[in-house]
Amino acid sequence: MASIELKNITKIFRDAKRKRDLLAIDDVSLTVERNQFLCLLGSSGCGKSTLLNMIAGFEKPTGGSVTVGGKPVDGPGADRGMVFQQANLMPWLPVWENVAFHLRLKGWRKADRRAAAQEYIDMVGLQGFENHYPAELSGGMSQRVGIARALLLNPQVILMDEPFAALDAQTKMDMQEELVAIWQKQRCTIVFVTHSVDEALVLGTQVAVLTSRPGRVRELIDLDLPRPRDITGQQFNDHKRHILNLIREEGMQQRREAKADPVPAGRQGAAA
Amino acid sequence: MASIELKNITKIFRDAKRKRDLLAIDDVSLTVERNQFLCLLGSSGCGKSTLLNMIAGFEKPTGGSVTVGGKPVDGPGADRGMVFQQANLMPWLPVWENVAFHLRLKGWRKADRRAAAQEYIDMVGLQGFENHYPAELSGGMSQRVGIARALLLNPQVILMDEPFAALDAQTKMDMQEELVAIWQKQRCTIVFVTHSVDEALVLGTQVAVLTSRPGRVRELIDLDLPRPRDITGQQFNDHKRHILNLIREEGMQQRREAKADPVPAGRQGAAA
Amino acid sequence: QAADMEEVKLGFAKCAHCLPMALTPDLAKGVKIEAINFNSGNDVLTALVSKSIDVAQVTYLHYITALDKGFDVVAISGQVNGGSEILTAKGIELKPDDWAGLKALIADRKAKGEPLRVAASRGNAQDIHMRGAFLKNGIDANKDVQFINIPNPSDHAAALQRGEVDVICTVEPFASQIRASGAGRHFTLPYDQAAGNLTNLIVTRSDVIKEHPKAVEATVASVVALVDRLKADKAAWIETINKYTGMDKAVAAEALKNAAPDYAMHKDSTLAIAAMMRDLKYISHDVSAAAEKNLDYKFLEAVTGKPKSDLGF
Amino acid sequence: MTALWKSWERAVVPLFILVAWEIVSRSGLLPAALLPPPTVVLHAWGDWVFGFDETAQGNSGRWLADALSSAVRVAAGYGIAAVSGILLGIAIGWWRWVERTVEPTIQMLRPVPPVSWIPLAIIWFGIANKPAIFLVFLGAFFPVLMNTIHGVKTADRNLIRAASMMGATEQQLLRHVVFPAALPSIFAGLRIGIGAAWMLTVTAEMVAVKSGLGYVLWDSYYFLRYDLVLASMASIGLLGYATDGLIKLLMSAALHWQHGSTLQSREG
Amino acid sequence: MTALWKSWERAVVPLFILVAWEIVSRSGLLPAALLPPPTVVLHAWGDWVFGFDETAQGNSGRWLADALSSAVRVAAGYGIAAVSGILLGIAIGWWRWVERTVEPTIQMLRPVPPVSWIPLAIIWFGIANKPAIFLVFLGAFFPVLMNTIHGVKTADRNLIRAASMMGATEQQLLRHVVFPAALPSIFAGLRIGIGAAWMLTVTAEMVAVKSGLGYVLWDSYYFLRYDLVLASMASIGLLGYATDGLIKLLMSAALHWQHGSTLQSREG
Ligand SMILES: Nc1ncnc2c1ncn2[C@@H]1O[C@H](COP(=O)(O)OP(=O)(O)OP(=O)(O)O)[C@@H](O)[C@H]1O
Ligand SMILES: Nc1ncnc2c1ncn2[C@@H]1O[C@H](COP(=O)(O)OP(=O)(O)OP(=O)(O)O)[C@@H](O)[C@H]1O
Ligand SMILES: [Mg+2]
Ligand SMILES: [Mg+2]
Repeated sequence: MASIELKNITKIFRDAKRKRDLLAIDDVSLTVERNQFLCLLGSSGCGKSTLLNMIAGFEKPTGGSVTVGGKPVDGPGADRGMVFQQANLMPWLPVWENVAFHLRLKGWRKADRRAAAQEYIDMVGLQGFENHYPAELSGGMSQRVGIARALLLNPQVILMDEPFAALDAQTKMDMQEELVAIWQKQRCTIVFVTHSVDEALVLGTQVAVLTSRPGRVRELIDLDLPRPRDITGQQFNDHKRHILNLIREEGMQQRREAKADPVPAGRQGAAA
Repeated sequence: MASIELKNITKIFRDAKRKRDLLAIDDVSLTVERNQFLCLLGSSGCGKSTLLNMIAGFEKPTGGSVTVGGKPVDGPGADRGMVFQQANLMPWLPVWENVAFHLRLKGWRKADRRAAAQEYIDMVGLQGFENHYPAELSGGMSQRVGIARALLLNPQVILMDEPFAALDAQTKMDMQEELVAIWQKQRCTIVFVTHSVDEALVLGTQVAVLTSRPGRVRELIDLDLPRPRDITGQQFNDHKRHILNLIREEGMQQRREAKADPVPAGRQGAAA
Repeated sequence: QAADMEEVKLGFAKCAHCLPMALTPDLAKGVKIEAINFNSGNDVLTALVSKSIDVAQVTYLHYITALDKGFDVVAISGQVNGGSEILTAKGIELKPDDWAGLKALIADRKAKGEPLRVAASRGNAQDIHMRGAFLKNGIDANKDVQFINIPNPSDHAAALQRGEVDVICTVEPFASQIRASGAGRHFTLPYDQAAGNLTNLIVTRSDVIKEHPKAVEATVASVVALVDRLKADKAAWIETINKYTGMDKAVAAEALKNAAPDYAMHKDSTLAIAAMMRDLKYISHDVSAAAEKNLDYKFLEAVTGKPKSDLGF
Repeated sequence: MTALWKSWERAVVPLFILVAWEIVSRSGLLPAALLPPPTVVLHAWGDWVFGFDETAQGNSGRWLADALSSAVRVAAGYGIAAVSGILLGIAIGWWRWVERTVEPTIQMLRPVPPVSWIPLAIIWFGIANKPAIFLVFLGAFFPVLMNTIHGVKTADRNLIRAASMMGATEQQLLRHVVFPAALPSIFAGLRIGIGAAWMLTVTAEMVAVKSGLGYVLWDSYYFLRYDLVLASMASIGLLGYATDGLIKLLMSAALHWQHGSTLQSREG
Repeated sequence: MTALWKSWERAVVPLFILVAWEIVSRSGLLPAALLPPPTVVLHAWGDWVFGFDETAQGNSGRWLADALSSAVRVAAGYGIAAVSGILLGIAIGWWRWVERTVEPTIQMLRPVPPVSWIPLAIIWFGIANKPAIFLVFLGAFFPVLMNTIHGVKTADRNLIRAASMMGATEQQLLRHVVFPAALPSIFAGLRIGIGAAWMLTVTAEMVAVKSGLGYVLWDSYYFLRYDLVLASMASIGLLGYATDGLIKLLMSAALHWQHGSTLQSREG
């Protein structure tokens, strides 16, 4: 039984500033089995977040269909937990209230919320920070709160959008280990977006390499490396070399196109 | 003749919020020869930027001395170009004015500034974007403007503070190649701060691995790998494994200390 | 029995002549008067026509203006007249009442291209008195001089002091104060014209008269009592001015020399004012019929026992 | 030692101004009645507050009553403005159709200075407190409204996404996300609003109220009591400062989670 | 079709209000003179502007002159406030010693509502234009000043570092970095200031000036010409709106580099 199924997804955005249509996703079909860990690997602006948003229900595909657990997606819902590119914590709530936000919406009483949150706070290793506010947390800590918040929904599917991109190398390594441990324990399906080849190879059971705009699946790679994965090992570096070559080809092609049309990508601009 | 010399540098910050002193740099001595490319590798908050700022003259060491080209540093100056962690472009000036900002300060006329800027704009591959404003540029482009601006000073020393941290994998690769090319052409001394092991190994002629707070030099590694460097190659991965082990040891030690004192680092907090 | 007495809200403005209205609550018999102090007569009138108050002390000019706008106002009593004085600034060498000298000066200044600057608060009784007196003496306030409007009489002293105006027609007690401080000198009392020295008037609305005739009559009675008292006993009046304004008692006493307590309502002068205001384009209709009709003497007659021919009709 | 000097240092210039003022006005350059020296002002103010020697005449000892009446007017008008401005602002910022129907009218009324409503305020609301409250309302309403709209419109879309990912309904979004997210901006509006509120109380008390600091100001002006004019100005400034401080206190309590995250929170 | 409807849709509520007003005031609930219907107001306004039938009496045909006098006062006071507010604001924001010496006085004066300076303005500056200009100045000065200080203090330290890396002197830093960096905040202050400027012109024209839209407002109130009162309110609103638009235009020209980078720049 397939947990997530994307069928012939296309997505066209209206570029209001330049008054033209922008093809962001072009005919993507993907199936993610239950308990799999799929990494979507692609460069900036290739449509990774868009794809994830369509699974989450924040965006509707222009064409094609998305089903999760057999049911078509028609809006955001607590069955799919999402960890965002920025942690997106409510800055006015302390850590534990952020983790238990879902229960607040369901009208639980404070003491119950507090107790329920603690389990997930412990799981991501934030004991002692329950009453800190987001502004007092480091980037890595914020992302862990975001993960705890998604886990508390106890969803079948967790969607993660470059959650570790802003962390330094050491914190990133720690977090990756923790994530794998949680995934192994919770037995859920994860779709993880990243632009780091190392990260995709460290985490995934599958890696989907996407092309630059418009996003297509360039190659779907199954990984059966043993865990914990050795990023300096032979097998790992064979996969890495292969993927880097794919990317380099992509890059060359893109640069040829850019010469013809020197307008920077709108999305990259906004991030500057 | 040594181009940059740090002798027994210590730096103590006053933590105003918690009313205590914070030892950021503890007895660092480093010598960077002319035309060398030194990478400072360390985790977030270990004092990399502080060290660089002292060379640039933005901060004064609490103890020890900094000399550049034999002369003690006593303030910022155009002999040391700096590329910042964020590109720090003047958002109200177009690309070429940002590049030629130094000449504006020197009172050059517009046409002369424009002409002088063009050379460096070409060097970093931004032809066609001369009249764009920073808000219209992608992160990678902004960093290239920052580099062009530093190069126009024609300094003996270029200081770079995690200039590529915010870029996606592909852009980062391109920029690293360009930087090496420029360095080889300009024959200048570069101090490059990063927290990515791969990046340090791809760029440097030397890598100084720093310890976590307080920052000390854990190990200074000379690299004589051939260029362009193959990040999936044997030699490269031997160095990588060695450095990763250093970092992992550090991490374990730090975690032991964190258990004893669960207050997040102030600087990380601000970045959240 | 105080509980079932009718209540009347009476508004009055701030000037030496108006202030004794504050004494009416004490003089009232058979009615409970709440006396409310306003900054300008204009606010009092607005409060009356918007039915915030029942009886108002205003000027004859307000009465005419309200009629012009079709408001329902009925005059029921006079109060105090006078209070206007024309003063000259320090640099102007004119003897009191030397109209010929003034005319010569005006002609001279006009010829020089810097017309004499004459100030008043536009639309006040003083404005009308001055314009009337000028006209009577062959001076056109619109053409021969430069008219400067200083709405707040408390600014008149400063304007004279600073030499921003040459001649001013102001109201007591500011006139006395200007004289006392030496900022200006007496020129004349501008009462020799059609409007006479008419200043203050007590007005109400016809609906108030219809619904509370007793209260209105009692109010008029208290005004009449007030007027009689003011005529007899200036000391109490001076006391009131001093209490409300903080003015020197000497100034207050001086101010009262130019005050004529008078509960009569002078019909002919009222009509003259209406005509003058129409000439000056202060109003747009001919309201003389209404002005005559809405002078309601019956309360005065009842209170004083005099026929209206003795009360200004 | 240095701390002591630091706090003194701040007082140097104001003190110098006071002394210069005393000297100038005693020198007789201007009539003393028109620019009374600080000591005279203080004397009149003291009598106004404590009523010791009738210098302030009718006002002697009535300061507290005056301050209270003004404060009540400010509180009423400002309260109405704050509540209605926040509610309407959230509605305009959130629902497109509310914006489309209500906003043009708002944009038409906003540039008309509140002071110029005085004539209409009197005929609509009569005398006494109501017109003053209406004017205060007008003055405070627009800053609160505009800032609330701004706050709602610039609320982080991602937080709304995060909440709807957790199954929030529209009403829950407004209450648990949009409102707290707009709060910093709302408070900015409230702070501009309180300044406007005091300004309009002073103006409104020009017409037909029987007490209040503004009333004393205009009354004293009318009868050239410049010592009391200055005392009223200082009183109003003081109360304005105090209420602004109150709102700042409220703000730092409500926005305590912001502490240190922005430079602004340390300023003003 | 839809575009046409969209622009109509915005006009629906204002039109409805106008029609309702016309009906209410013709129905005689309030005396028509106190709430003249829109058509009467329009008629009086028309005569005030074009002088066709003397409905506006002495004011007939004098609108342009009145608007001009008010505009000149606003321009003068606002101009002085803008220049001095920006210069002083930069000095306070940049040099600690200026802040320490000047700021306490500023903080003392700021909460005193500008309106309450009227009595002093008149004794200091006499009648005619000067006191009005002074009041306008007072109203606009503080918003500009406070926003400039805020802008300077929150200017990105990193940009200052970048410039001094390139050898900028202090004066160059102020001119080439701090000022442009503070510009968005300065413009925010300028926009609040222009609203205050109009408000204070109207108030100042209450006392001692001979022409101007505010003068007509108060004079018409004096003679119970509520049609002209409303026409003045509308005129002032219109001019206020226009000058705000002008500043917005200037702002978008000066801050064109911001385009699209923030959500706000698209709003109000
Ligand atoms: N709401 C939108 N309207 C218009 N265009 C959009 C919108 N959202 C995304 N795009 C465009 O679609 C493309 C894909 O965007 P997306 O955010 O999915 O990229 P991404 O792969 O997540 O990039 P990054 O790594 O920078 O997060 C980009 O070119 C972007 O400019
Ligand atoms: N101005 C300052 N005042 C007080 N503490 C400071 C200051 N600047 C830096 N620090 C502290 O000194 C330490 C080192 O900071 P630094 O910015 O040099 O770290 P870094 O290695 O550059 O980190 P990152 O990778 O996050 O940029 C941090 O703990 C930081 O909190
Ligand atoms: Mg993305
Ligand atoms: Mg750093």
